[in-house]
Amino acid sequence: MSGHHDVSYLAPKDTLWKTIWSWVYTVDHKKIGVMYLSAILLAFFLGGVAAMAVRLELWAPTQTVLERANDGTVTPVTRGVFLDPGIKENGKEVPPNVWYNRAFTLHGAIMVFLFIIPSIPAALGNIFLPIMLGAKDVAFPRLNLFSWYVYVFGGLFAIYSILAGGVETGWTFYTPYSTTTEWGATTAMVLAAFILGFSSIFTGMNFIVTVHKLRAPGMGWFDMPLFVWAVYATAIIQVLATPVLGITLLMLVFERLFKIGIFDPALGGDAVLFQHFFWFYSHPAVYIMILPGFGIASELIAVHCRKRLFGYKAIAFSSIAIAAISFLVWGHHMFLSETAAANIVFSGLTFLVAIPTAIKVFNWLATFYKASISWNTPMLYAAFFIFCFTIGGLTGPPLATLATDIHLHDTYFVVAHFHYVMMGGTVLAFMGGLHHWWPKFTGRMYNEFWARVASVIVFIAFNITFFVQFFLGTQGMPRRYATYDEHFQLLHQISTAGALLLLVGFLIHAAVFAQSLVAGAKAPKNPWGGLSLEWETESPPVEHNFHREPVVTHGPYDYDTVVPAHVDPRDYPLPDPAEVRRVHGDHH
Amino acid sequence: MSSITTKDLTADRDLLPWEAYVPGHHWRNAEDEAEGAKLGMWLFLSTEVLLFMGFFTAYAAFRMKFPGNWYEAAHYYLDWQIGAINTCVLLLSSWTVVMAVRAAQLAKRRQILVYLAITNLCALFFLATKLILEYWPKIQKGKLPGANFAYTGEVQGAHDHIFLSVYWISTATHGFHVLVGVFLISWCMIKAAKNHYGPKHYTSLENVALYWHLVDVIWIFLFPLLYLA
Amino acid sequence: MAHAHDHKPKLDLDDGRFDPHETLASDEAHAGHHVHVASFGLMFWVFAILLVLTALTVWTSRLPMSHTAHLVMAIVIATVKALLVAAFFMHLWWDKALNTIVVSATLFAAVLFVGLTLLDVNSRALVTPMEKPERIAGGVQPTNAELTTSGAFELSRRAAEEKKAKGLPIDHDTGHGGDKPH
Amino acid sequence: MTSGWLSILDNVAAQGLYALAQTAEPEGWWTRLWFRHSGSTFARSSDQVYDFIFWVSAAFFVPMMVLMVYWGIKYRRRAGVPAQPSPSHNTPLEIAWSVVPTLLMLVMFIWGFQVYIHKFVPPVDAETVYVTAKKWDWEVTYPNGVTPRERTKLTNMDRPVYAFPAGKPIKLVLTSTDVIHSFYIPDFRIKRDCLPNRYTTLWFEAKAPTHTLDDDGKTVKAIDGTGYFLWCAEYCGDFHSQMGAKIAVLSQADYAKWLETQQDTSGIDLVSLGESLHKIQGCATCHSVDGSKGTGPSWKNIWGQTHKFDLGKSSDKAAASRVVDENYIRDSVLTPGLNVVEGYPNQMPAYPNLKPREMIAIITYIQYLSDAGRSEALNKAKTEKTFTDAAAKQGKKPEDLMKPR
Repeated sequence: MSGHHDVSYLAPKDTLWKTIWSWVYTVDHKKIGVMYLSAILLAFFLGGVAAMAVRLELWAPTQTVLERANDGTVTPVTRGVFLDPGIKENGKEVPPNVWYNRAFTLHGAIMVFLFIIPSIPAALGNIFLPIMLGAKDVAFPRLNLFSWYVYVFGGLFAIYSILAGGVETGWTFYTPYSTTTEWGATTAMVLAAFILGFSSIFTGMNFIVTVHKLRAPGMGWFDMPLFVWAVYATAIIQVLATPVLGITLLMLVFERLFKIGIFDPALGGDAVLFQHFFWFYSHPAVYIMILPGFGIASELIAVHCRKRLFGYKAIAFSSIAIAAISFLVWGHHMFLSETAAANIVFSGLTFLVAIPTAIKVFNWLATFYKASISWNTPMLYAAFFIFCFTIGGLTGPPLATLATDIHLHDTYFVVAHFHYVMMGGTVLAFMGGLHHWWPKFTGRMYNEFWARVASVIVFIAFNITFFVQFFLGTQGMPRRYATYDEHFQLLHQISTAGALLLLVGFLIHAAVFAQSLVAGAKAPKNPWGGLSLEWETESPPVEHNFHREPVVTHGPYDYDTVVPAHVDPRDYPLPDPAEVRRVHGDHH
Repeated sequence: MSSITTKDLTADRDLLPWEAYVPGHHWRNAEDEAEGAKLGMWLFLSTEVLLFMGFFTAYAAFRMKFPGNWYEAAHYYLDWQIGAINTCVLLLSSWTVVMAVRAAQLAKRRQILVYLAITNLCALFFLATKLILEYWPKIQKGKLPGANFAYTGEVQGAHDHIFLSVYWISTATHGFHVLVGVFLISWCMIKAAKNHYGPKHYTSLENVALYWHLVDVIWIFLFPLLYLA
Repeated sequence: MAHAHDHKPKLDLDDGRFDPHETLASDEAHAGHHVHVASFGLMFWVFAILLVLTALTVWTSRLPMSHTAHLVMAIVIATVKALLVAAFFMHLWWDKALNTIVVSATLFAAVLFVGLTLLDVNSRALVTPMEKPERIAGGVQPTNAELTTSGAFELSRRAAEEKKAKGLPIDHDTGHGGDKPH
Repeated sequence: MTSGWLSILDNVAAQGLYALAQTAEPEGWWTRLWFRHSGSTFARSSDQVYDFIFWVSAAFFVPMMVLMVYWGIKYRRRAGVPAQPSPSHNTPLEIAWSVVPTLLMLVMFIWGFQVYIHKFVPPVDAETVYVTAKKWDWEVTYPNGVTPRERTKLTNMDRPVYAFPAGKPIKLVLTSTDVIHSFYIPDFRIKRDCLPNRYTTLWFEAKAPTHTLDDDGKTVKAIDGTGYFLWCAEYCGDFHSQMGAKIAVLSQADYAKWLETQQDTSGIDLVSLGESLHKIQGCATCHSVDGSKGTGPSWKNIWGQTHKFDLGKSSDKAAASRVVDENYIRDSVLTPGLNVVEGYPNQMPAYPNLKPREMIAIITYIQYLSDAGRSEALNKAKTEKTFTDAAAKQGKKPEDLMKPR
C-alpha cells in the first residue's frame, strides 16, 4: 500500500472541512491518542485549578469574618478563605466549607477519572503501543474512537455536575454521605465516573487483543518493549476491575434515585459494603495509574542510558505480578471499619505488592551501572521518578502495618503517600514520556534548556509541597479539613508555597510545548537513539505507521549486540531498510 | 485460503458477501481478525461477568447474614414456576443460537434465519413474562425495592425490602441485556438475510451468540439464587 | 476503508471443492479455516442435560435441608450448568486456550471479590438497628435475632398508622404479597 | 472479639513488646518531631513500629539515591565513550534483593499485627464510655449517664471538653446517627470509624494528667501545653473540619469530681441550661441564635411567630402552618420530620433522650431569644423551683447564681 498512506498522519487534507472530518471520524490510533492527550491535558489543568483552590484555602487555619445579621448586630464568625455568604442554592445559603469540599472533590474526581487513569494508557499508549508492536493500528480501531467519544461524553457529565453546583462527597463517594447529601449534583458526577469507566474498559480490551494478535513478525513476548508489557498488565486490570466500579456506581445511582437501601444503614443496608465494592476497583485502579508509569520509566532509562535494561524479564513479570496482587489488597482502605480478621488478612496481602515493586526499582538502578547516561529532560524525569516513587513506595509499609496505620489512616500522611506515588510516580513519568516521545508524534523538537529548567522546578516544588505533609500526617492532621488547628499552619504554608512553585514549573512546560509546536526544529527519526520500533518510522509517523510491515530482528534494548561500539545509536539502523526497498520499487 | 466452493457455481458469478469478505487493513488475515474479535468478545464477557458480580456479592452479603429471612422472602415474593419456565426458554434460545452458528458454518442461510427467529421469540417471551407476570403485579402491590417497598401489615423479615432491591436491580439489568440481545440478534438476522454469513466469515454472528450465551449463564445463576435458595 | 474494493472479486474455482450433498458427519472436514463445527447430536444432548439440571435444582430446593445446604446445592448445580454452556455452547472446549485463560482470570477476580468481601462482612456482627426492635402491630414476635425492625419498616409502619388514623386505605392486599396464585 | 487465639496473641504483645514500649523515651525530640505527644500508654509501642519502618526505609533509600547520583555523574554520556559491557542480569543478586525486603516486611507485618491486637482488645476492667457521632458533633456519654456541658475555644470554634482519667483503661463504644465518622485522638494513636447502625469499640489508657480542676471545681485548667484533641477523621460533610473536641486528662480524683459536677444541672437556670444544650446537643450547628440563616431556621425572634411548612417534605400533610409555642418546639425536637419549615431541608435528627427539664430549658431559651418573650423567660428561669432550691442549698439567692443577662 503506497501513495497517500505514506504521508504524515498529521498532514492536513485538501480542505479544512476534510481535515476536521479526518480527525472527528478518524480510526487512526495516533490521532485518537492525540485527541486523548489534548483532553487529558485539559482535565489536568482543571484538576490543577481545583488543587490550587484547595492549597490556597489551607494557607490560613480559619478566617474570622464580621457578619451582619438581620437585626443589624455584627458578630465575628469563623469562616473559610473562600467565604461568600449570600450565594444561595435551592433557596438556602451554601455553608462556607462546602466550597472547600467541592474543590477537593473536583480535584480528586477530575484527576483520578479524567486525567490520571486515561493519561498514559489512552494517550501515550494509544499513540505508541501499536507502533512499538509494529502494527498498523490497534485491534479494534472503531471501538478505539468510540472509547474516546465515551470519554468525552463522561467528561461532559462531569462538567455538567460542576456547573450544576459541584460535588462535595469526595471522589470516593462513601455512603451514606453520598446518598443523603443535599448539595450539588452528585448523581451526575457518579454517572460521569460510570461512563468514563467504559472508556477505560474499551481501551483495555483493545490493547490486550492488539498485543496478542498484532505483534510484528519476529516479535516474541520477550521482544516487546517494557512499556508494552506495562500497558498490557494495566489493560488486564482495566478489564477485570473497572466493571465492578461500573456496577458500584450504578447501584449508587439507584440508591440515590430509588433508595434501594443496599448501602444505606437507615434502610437496613451496609455502608461498609459500599467501600468493599468501591475499593475492589479503586485499589487496582491505583495500579492502572502507576503501572504505565513504570513502563515509561523502563523505556526512558534504557534509551537514555543507552544500555540493555538490567533484568528485563524480572521487570516484565513483576508488572503482571503487580496486576494479579492488586486484586488482593483493597481491604487496607477499611482498616478502621473492618473486623480484625479481615484486617489481618488484608494487611499481610498488602505487603506482597511491595516485592515486585522493589524488584523494579532495583533493576532500574542497576541499569545505571556502567551506562552512558544522557541527562536530558526525559532522563531527568526518570531519575526524579525513581526518587519520588521510592519515597512513595517506602511510605506504603507504615500504612500497610496495622499498628501504625491506625494512627496514620485518613491523615495527611496518606495524602502525601499517594501524591508521591501518583504525582511523583505517574505524573513525573508521564512528563518524562511526553518529552521522550514528543519529537516522534509531533515531528518537532522542544527547547531542551527550558524543559530541563522546568523539570527541575517541578521536582523541587513537588517535594516542597508534599514532603511536609508527611509530618502533618504523623502529627495528626486529618484529611479533607477546610479549617485546622493553628499549630499546623507553618507546615501548611510551606506546602502551599510549594504548590505555587509547582504551578510555575508546569506553566514553563506549557510554554516550552507551545513554542515547540509553533517554531520547534524538525525532529529527526531517532533523536535519542532508541532501538524499539517507533524509532524506525518517520517523525511524525506515516498514516499506517510504517512504509512496510517491519520484521523484528533484535530486542528493544539490545544496544550491546546490535549497535557497533563506534556507532551512535541515533544513526541506527543505517540506513532504513524500508527506504532502500522503496528506492528499488519493492511494494508488497 | 478458502476451501469452500460449490459445484453449481460458475466462475463468473459474483461472490456472496461472506465469500468476498476482506479483513480490516491492519489484520494480516481473516483468521487472525476472527480470533482477535472473539478474544475481544471474551474480554467483554469478562467485564459483563464482573459487572453482575456486584449483584451477586450484594446478594451474598445479605444472604449470609440473614439466611432465614432471604430464603423465606425468595419463596414468598417470587414464583418458581415463572422462573423455571423462563429458564427453559432461555436454554432453548441458547441452543438455537448454537444451531444458527452451526448453520452459518455450513452455509445454510435459511437455517440461520429460522434459528435466530426462534431465539428472538424466546427472548421476547422471556421479557413479556417478566413484565406481565412478575414486574407488573409487583408494582401494583408495592413490592418495590428499598424505601419504596410498601408495608402491608403482614409479618415479614426485616430485610425483605433489601431482598427485593437485589431482585429488582439484578433482574432489571439482566432484562436490559436480554433486550440488547434482541436488537443484536435482529441485526444478525438482517445480515444473514443479506448473505453476510457463511463458512468463511461469520464473526459477528458468533460473537453475538457468545453474548447471548452469557445472558443465559447469568440467568442460570439468578434463577436458583433468587427464586429457590 | 482505504482497502475498500470497488469491484466484487470473482470466485476462484481452483481454490477448492465442496460437496453440496454433504452429510452431517462430514461437516467438519469441509468447514472454513480451522473451525470446529459442533455436531447436532452433542448440542442437543447438552441442551437436554441443561433442562434436566433445571428440573433438578427446582426439586432440590423443595427438599427439607438447611438454608446453607439449599444455597450450596443451588450454586453447585448452576455452576455445572454454566460450565456446560461455556464448554460446549460457547465452544471453549474446542477454542484456543487463551479464551479459557480469560475466563479463568475472570473467575479468579470474581471469587476474590465475593470471597474477601464476605471475609469482612460475614465476620461482623449483625447490623444493629438504631431504633428499638419494635414489632409491627399485630405481628408475631421475632424468632431469631435477624428479624429485627429496620428503619424502613419503622417508617412504613408509622405511615400505615397515620393512614389508618385518617381513615385512608392502607393496603392493596392483606393476604400475601407475592406472585403466587391462590 | 476476645476469642482464644486473639487473647494469646494479646498476651504475647503485652509481655514482650509492650513492656519494651514502656521503657522507651516517650517525649524525646525525635518523637516530638513526628508525633508531638505520646498521651496513651500504648502510643510508644506503635511509634516504635513506625521508627523501625522508617529506619529500614532510610537504610534502603539513602544508599540507593547516593548510588543513583554517583553513577549518574560517573557514567554520564561523553562523546566517543560508549556504554561499557556489564551483565544484563545476575540471579543471586536479584534473589537477594527480593528476599531481603520480603523478610523485613514480614517483621513489620508481625510486629504491627501484635501491637494492633493489643490496641484492639480492651482490658476487662476498662470503664465503658459511649460515643455518639453526629453531623457535626461528638456526644460522649459517661458511665453515670451524663453528657458534659463544658465548652472551650478551639481555633475560634466553640467546642466541647471531654475529660478522661489518667492511669485507668477506658473502653469507648462508638456509633453514629447519620453518616460515617471516625473517632481520632492523635496523641493517643487511636482511631476507629463510627458507623451508623453498628457499634465499634476502641480503648486507651491515658498516661499522665494534662489538666487539673479549676478553682471553681467545675471546669478544667491546663497544667501546661494545650492538651489533646479529638478529631473526626472520616469525611462527613460541611463542618467535618470543625467536628473536634478538647480532650483533658485528669487525675482519677479530679475526674470523679468533674463527672459529678457535670451531672448536676439543678444549679443552672433554665435559660443558661438551654443555652448550653444548644451547643452540647449540636443544635448550634444548624440553628443560629443571631438571626443568620443556617441549615435550619435561626432561633432568634421565632417565639410566637407563625412557621409555614413545606407540605412536600412534612409527614403531617394536614398542617400548613403553626405558631411557635411550647408544643410546637416539643414536636420539632421529638419528631422533626412532622412539620418541615418552608425553605429548609428535612435533615434534623430526633432527640428523644432529653430529660423533661432539659426540654423546658430549650423552650425557655428560645423564648428568651425573642424580644417579646425575654422578660417572661428570665422570670420563669429565676423562679423555677429546682433552681431556687439549688440556690437555697448553697445559701444564695437565685439572682446570684444566674449569669448576668
